Amino acid sequence: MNLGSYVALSAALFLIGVFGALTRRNIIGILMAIELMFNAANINLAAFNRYLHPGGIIGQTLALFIISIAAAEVVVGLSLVLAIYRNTDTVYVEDYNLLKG
Amino acid sequence: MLEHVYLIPLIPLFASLVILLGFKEDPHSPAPYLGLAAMGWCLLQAVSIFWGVAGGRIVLPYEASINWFPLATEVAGKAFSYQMPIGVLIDGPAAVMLVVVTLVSFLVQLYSLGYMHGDSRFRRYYAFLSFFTASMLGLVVSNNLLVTFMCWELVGVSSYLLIGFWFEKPGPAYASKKAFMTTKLGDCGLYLALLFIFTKVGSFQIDQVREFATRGYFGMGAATAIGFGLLCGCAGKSAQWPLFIWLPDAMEGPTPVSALIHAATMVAAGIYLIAKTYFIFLAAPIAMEAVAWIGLITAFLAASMALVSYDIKRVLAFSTVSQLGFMMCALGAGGYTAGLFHLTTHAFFKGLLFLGAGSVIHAVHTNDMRSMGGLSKKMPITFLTMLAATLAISGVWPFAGYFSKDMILESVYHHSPVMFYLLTAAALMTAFYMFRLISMTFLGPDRDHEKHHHAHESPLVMTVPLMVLGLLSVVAGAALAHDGFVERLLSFPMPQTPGPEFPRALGLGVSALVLCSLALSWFLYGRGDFSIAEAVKKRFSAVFNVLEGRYYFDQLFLGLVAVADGAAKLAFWIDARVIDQTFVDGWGLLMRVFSELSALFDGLFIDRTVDGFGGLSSDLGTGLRALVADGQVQEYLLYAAIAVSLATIFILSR
Amino acid sequence: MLEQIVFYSLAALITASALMVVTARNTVHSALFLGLCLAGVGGIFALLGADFLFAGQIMVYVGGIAVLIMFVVMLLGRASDLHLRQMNKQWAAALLVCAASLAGFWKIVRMAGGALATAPVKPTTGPLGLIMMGDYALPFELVSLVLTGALLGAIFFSRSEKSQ
Amino acid sequence: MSNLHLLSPELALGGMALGLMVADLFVAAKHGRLLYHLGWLVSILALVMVGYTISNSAAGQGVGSLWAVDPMSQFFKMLILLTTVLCLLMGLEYKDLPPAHAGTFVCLLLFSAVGMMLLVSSVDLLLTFVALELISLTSFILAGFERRNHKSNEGSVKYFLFGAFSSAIMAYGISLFYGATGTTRLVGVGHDGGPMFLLGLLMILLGFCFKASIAPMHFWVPDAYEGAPTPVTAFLSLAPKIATLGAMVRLFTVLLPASAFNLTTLFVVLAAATMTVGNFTAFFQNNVKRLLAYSSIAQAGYILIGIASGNTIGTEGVLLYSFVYVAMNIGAFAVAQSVASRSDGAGAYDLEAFNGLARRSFGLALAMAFFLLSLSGIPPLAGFIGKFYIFSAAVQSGHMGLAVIAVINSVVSVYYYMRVVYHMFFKPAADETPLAVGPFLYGGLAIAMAGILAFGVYPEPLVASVQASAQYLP
Amino acid sequence: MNMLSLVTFIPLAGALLVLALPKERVKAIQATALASAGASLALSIALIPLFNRGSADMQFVERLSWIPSMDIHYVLGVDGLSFPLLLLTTFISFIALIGSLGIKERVKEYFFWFLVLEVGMLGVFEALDLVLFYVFWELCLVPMYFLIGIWGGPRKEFAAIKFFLYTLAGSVFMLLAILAVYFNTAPHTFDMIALMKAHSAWSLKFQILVFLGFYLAFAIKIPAFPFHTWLPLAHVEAPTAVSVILAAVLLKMGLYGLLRVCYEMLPLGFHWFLPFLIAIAVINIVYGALCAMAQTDMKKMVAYSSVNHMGYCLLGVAGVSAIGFSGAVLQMINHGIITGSLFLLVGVIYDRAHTRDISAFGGLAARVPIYAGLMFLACFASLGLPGLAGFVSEFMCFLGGFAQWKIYTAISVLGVLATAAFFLRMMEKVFLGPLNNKWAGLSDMSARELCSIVPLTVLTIAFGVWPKLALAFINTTAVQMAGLFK
Repeated sequence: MNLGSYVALSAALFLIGVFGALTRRNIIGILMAIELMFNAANINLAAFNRYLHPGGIIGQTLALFIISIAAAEVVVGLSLVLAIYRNTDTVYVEDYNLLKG
Repeated sequence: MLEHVYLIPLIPLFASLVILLGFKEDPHSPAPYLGLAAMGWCLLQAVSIFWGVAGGRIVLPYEASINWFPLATEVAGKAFSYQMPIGVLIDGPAAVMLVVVTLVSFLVQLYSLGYMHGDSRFRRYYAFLSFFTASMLGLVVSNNLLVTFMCWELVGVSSYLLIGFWFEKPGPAYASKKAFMTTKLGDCGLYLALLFIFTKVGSFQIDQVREFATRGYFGMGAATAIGFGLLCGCAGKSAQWPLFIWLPDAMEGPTPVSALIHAATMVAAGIYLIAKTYFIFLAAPIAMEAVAWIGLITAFLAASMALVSYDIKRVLAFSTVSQLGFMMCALGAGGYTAGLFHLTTHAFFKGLLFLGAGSVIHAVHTNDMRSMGGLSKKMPITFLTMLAATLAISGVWPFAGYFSKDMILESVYHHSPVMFYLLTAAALMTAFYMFRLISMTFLGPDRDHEKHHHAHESPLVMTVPLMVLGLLSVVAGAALAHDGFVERLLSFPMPQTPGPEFPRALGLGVSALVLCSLALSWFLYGRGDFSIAEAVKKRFSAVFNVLEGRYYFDQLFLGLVAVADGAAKLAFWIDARVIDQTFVDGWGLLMRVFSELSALFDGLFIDRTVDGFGGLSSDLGTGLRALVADGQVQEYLLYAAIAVSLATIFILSR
Repeated sequence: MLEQIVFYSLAALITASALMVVTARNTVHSALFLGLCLAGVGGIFALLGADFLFAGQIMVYVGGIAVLIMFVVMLLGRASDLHLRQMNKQWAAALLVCAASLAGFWKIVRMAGGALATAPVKPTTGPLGLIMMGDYALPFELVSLVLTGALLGAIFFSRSEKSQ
Repeated sequence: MSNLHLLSPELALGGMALGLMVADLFVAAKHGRLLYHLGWLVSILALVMVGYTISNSAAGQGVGSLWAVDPMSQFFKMLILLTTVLCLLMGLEYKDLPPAHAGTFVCLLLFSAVGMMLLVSSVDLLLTFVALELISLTSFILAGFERRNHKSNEGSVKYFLFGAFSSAIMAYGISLFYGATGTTRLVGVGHDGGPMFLLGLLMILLGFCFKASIAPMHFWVPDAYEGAPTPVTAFLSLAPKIATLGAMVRLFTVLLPASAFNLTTLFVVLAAATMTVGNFTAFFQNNVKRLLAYSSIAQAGYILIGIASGNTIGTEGVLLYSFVYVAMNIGAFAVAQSVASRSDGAGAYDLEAFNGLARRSFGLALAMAFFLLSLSGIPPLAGFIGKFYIFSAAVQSGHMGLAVIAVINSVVSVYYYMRVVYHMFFKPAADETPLAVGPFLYGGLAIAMAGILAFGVYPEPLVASVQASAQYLP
Repeated sequence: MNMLSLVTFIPLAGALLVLALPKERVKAIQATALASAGASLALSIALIPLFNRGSADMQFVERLSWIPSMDIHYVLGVDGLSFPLLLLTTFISFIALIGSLGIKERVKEYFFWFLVLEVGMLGVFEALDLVLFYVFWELCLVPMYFLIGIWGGPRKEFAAIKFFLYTLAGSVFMLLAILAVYFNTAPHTFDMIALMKAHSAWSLKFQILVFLGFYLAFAIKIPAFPFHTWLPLAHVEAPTAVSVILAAVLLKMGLYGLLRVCYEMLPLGFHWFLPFLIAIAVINIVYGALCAMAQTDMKKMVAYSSVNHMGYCLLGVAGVSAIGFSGAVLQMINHGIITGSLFLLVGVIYDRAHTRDISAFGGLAARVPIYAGLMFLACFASLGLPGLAGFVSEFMCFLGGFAQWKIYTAISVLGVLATAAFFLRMMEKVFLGPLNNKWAGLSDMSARELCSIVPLTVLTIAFGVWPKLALAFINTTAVQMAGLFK
């Protein structure tokens, strides 16, 4: 198995995530898409660590950090969603258009 | 006496300031006596100088000056500091002019005591008069061309103020502006000439410029340019063709003012200036010739216009213009002495004519000669003095005008016989219209009984000046011409030019023709029966219309004014609509360009995308066009994603 | 060979489920596919010999985040959502942007190209623990601060108004 | 783990923040203000510690495994702490912050400050990323702190989504960077400048751009700023931006100089685009907070010139401008807050609300005018010195075009700044009751005002200290 | 010996004092303002005997360290070019303050801004460090913005922002030019005296670019065609005293800069630009006069006449000779005095009649003789009547221009004619002719108004009769300047 495949997989995942973030109407959907992007980064890190820099484990460490931070982000995001849902009764971002101009 | 000659202009100036600042406005103000006293002092001083010159006790020229301000300059690569000396230069013409100006001023001020009596702005009138005299005297005595020019402008302003003295009436207000602007038009040329002179010479002092010119340093081109510039100024000030239009209108001012400024002194300043800068014209034959021709044209045209006018002051105004043309022509033809001589005598008899006309107007309260007639019995002094002046201006022997006019014709004949004949025609017309004036005013039956009834001889303060001037009109010519005095006094060293000698017989012939012209005039207008004159007028109505329309030069100038106004409007339109819009709203333009760029971006990039995929509503495009206006977070994300894709595209090149 | 079979099936799983995450109409389905996808990524980690990462991925992502998301989706979801379009109007532009990025990513993939693993797979848990307590102790602690902050925020936002 | 003691101010601040969190449990809701006071006292304590490290550079400065504590980082830390103090003072006077959550608010603000302080010291991408995330997450929460305000919610959600998106991009960038170099440590990177490295770097740059509100990652700014409580807006417009720019200076002029990868042009374009977008969009704003938001985008663009120039003067310019930017921007927000404090609900921050301020409180109006003029770079206010320095950097590095764009922009900016002045001075007020300013806000205003006036008229101490601070250790 | 600093900063002290006074104490505020401006005036007059007229060097030089880390120093000094302008500034400021005593609204703010403005103007003429110069230059902007914007006419806000943006747009380019100069000097320096000697190292291309940067700032301030359109609006909308300051002092800053910076520091660039400069001068003269002719608003007419008069100054400058330079400087002084009094006089009639429309009046000379007299005097001085201040300086400018540019100067003379035309027309329509009965109740000038105008009138006559009064200061410097680049 060569590195290119992993990188290609990661790129695909990343772009799918980007596409989802740009197109999902639901905030949670966007959040999920962003998680995909984080995972793409993690695949990269693990793959590079294995193939290019097998001497250390910095790649994996980084991935670990990213996982935990993504978790924190999801927590904050979901609580925000809850708060705003309570106020506005919607999870569709188009409806958030008080602020413009 | 001569070392205090600088007092001559300064005293009236001082008097004028004192009158203006020190006295209250009051119809019975004592201020005029101050002005009169100042003038008297100047007159005494001027006469004593003249007497000294005549008696040979004073050697001319006399010059004295002080430094005015430093002017760091550079001429022909040599830098130096010009100290701008200003002061007095008394030579023959100046000595004569001093007497003429102070005398006429004094007499006019005396006369005005009666004429302007009771005017609500009596004090101001005298202040202005004194101010004028001061400026005029300054012009006469100055040894510095810049100061001459300054005084030149100041007499212009005095003239402006005095023409518009009765400013409540729209006529004087307009006429004063017209006079100022027309002369200012000419002054532009003078201004340039001065600039040119200084650039060449590095000095404004007349003797230095003269030295420079006589050595031929100017060069033909420069001298010609300067000469034309000077001529331009002089044509404006001395009301020469085509700038003479202002003088007839200037008659809106009080009549003594007309006598002083627009007959005797200020209008002569142009002639005087040409005489003062004669060396430049000698170096520029083309300019010299132009002087002669302009003088000739003026003399002829103005005389012809005087033939048909019924306003007594207008006739005199045209006459003045015509006579100034004579002088100009003489100077241009090389008759330096003749021109200045005529200037002197003309000052006396034309001043007299105006003052006399003023006396008549004072009596009948009208300017229209058709409402006059038969005043000779009511106003004998006025009649007699004016008659003397008329004969003088017509050039009848032995009156003053004869000598000077004869001299002019002589020098013009010497220059060019063609010019002589034309000038003679003008002289004949002069005799005709002057006697027409006398005839219509004083002779024949009275045509307006009421006016005639109320008419009476003027008070002594007004008639005394008439008599003095009348006397001078009779004797001045002969006295000055006696024993070649005038040639000694008013001469300019110049090379003899070849030309035909003036035959004596021709002179006699002219005199005879003048008498015939007088007679014809009497025949047409003097017998109280205008039928023949009317018939002639009907027969040649086209000619008369042109003459009464003053050859339509006024219209020409009004057209010029209209053009200037149009240019002004255009300029302002450009300013407000084009330049302002461009440069200030270029601001707005910047904004517009920016928004259009973003619209372009949408059009090129987004809309294409949208179209390419088809079936999508245009929401996306409009959303983007507003850039961020819509507040849609996924649009923001889209831009971020675009940035990412740009980054990936960017690395393709590496 | 086995490695390749595993990789390609995992890759197919990940890609397909990721696509479902971003396209599914039903958000609950999206969340389920997200779990699947994350598990697939965990598989990749395992394939790459990152054992601790594999464990972390399964526990934190699949076991924590995906479940949490599912929970919130269920909490906020409505039946009506099923009939709503879940994709907005700018999908075409988004597709274009992603396609434009492909070229650059492809260059990188080509660059990474045929590099092959040289070293044998080693257990990583021990070294990871060492590095966390060593050089990366500060970021490690900082992450705790991040999580505390997130917690504070979560409490703040989700505490009901009445409790004030 | 070497030299952890260098970070004692950060550690102390973090510890004290956690202490505050605990203390919150024991403080009754109605005494919430106490926590603000504790918060700014704590910050000042940290400020003193940072000051100590500056004055005692031998003991206080050095290089650790992931961090470098040098004059430049300490300068930024002081700025960050100063901003924190001022924003807490503003928060004391802000009526819409629930006192019951004072502990959370102060705690998050201090967490954020810790993140920023670490960010400017970081020489490792991992630490940078974690610090950035700490800043981001706390910022998201702070922006949404008016829970019941829909605008605040909305701003926060948008901020969050954009932030999460860009951190994902940045994470991916870090992964590529790691792939290309095999390390996250930025000191002595054996970079190859290849596509993978470059794409990684660019994606990391995008993450930075998001935090520093540099185009094209600036779109969240106006929404988040408008929605957030004003003290938070002031904080967000300053501290994260300055910290990020500080980190960018370190990264792109020292560790991996942009010029080494021919990226200078990119920075020039970014700077030009940022200030142009900020200024031209601010043109049409009728809400003062939004206007100041766009203005802050533009200001980021100016600061970026310093980085684009890549010379010493540029670096010094970034420091100098950051300093004056803190003073003038916080002043402007403080005035906006006190004007809005009198009115409720919608329109409190509209330009109309500023009508006739000169009559209601001449001092306040004059102060606002000075802040705005300083923002537009009119001498003799401190903003001028900042711009002067930045522009000289551009001129010295030969980026004349950029300099011209910058000066045109500063002319454009005058127009919208003066719109506020126009409303304050030229328009009559609807209600002419004098406006009172609370003591703490007043104190903050006085500090900011003194800063822009004193350093505008006599900038020498500031310039000298900036020149002394523009030094790096690694 | 820090007289110049005192002259400059006494008004600032006054401004701060005004700021400290409660706004109800109008009298105290006015007294403070007058006292500080008066003290500044008195001090500057006290400098006259100390000024060495025979030297072209900078005098009363003060050199303090300001921002040594950036090579910026606080250097003040005056020479024959700036000293007369300094005197003009203190004098006109004082006069304008007297003219401002009629302000009733927001007095405190007014005098505060006014005094700050004076500081800026004084500083511009004294500063010998480019950054200091720039700081003072910009310092004039903000007070002016407020003075126009608060106390101005109907379109004051627009006029104020237009003025602000327009001038700022120019001056920011000056800032870039300053920086460019700094970085291209061998030891980097902002010191103007040093820079005047540094230009030989600069290439023509560099000089041209830098020149254009500076020129844009100065041209807008002068205002030189086509950057003059802010002026009429600003003048019309500004309150009387501010118009006076604007015309009398602010415009001079542009010309001063042109001479001090563009000419003395960038001779090659200046010479390259000369053909354009002379064309601009002529356009300013003729076009300005034509635009003035088209005006019906007296104030706007006077404003355009300023454009025209600045054209004379430019003409003198374009002559690049001692005469031209001293003429230009003298013309600046005289224009300040004359146009100052014109604006004050227009303000007087506006205060009474609340209109400035030329055709709305008629025959006022009979009703208000003193006013009419002063107005006539000012108008005649402005159109260059000999014996009044305008003539000599105008003539010197023409002399300077003529030596170099015969045709251009000849065209410019038409401008003189047009100037006369519009002033005469204005005088005719307003003062002459039958009295418009609407104004039968008009009162003549009050003592306060006389107090502000008569000093100007006296100076108008004094400088006309004895120009040496002013020329004595200017000449040496002008000669030295003309000799710089032979």
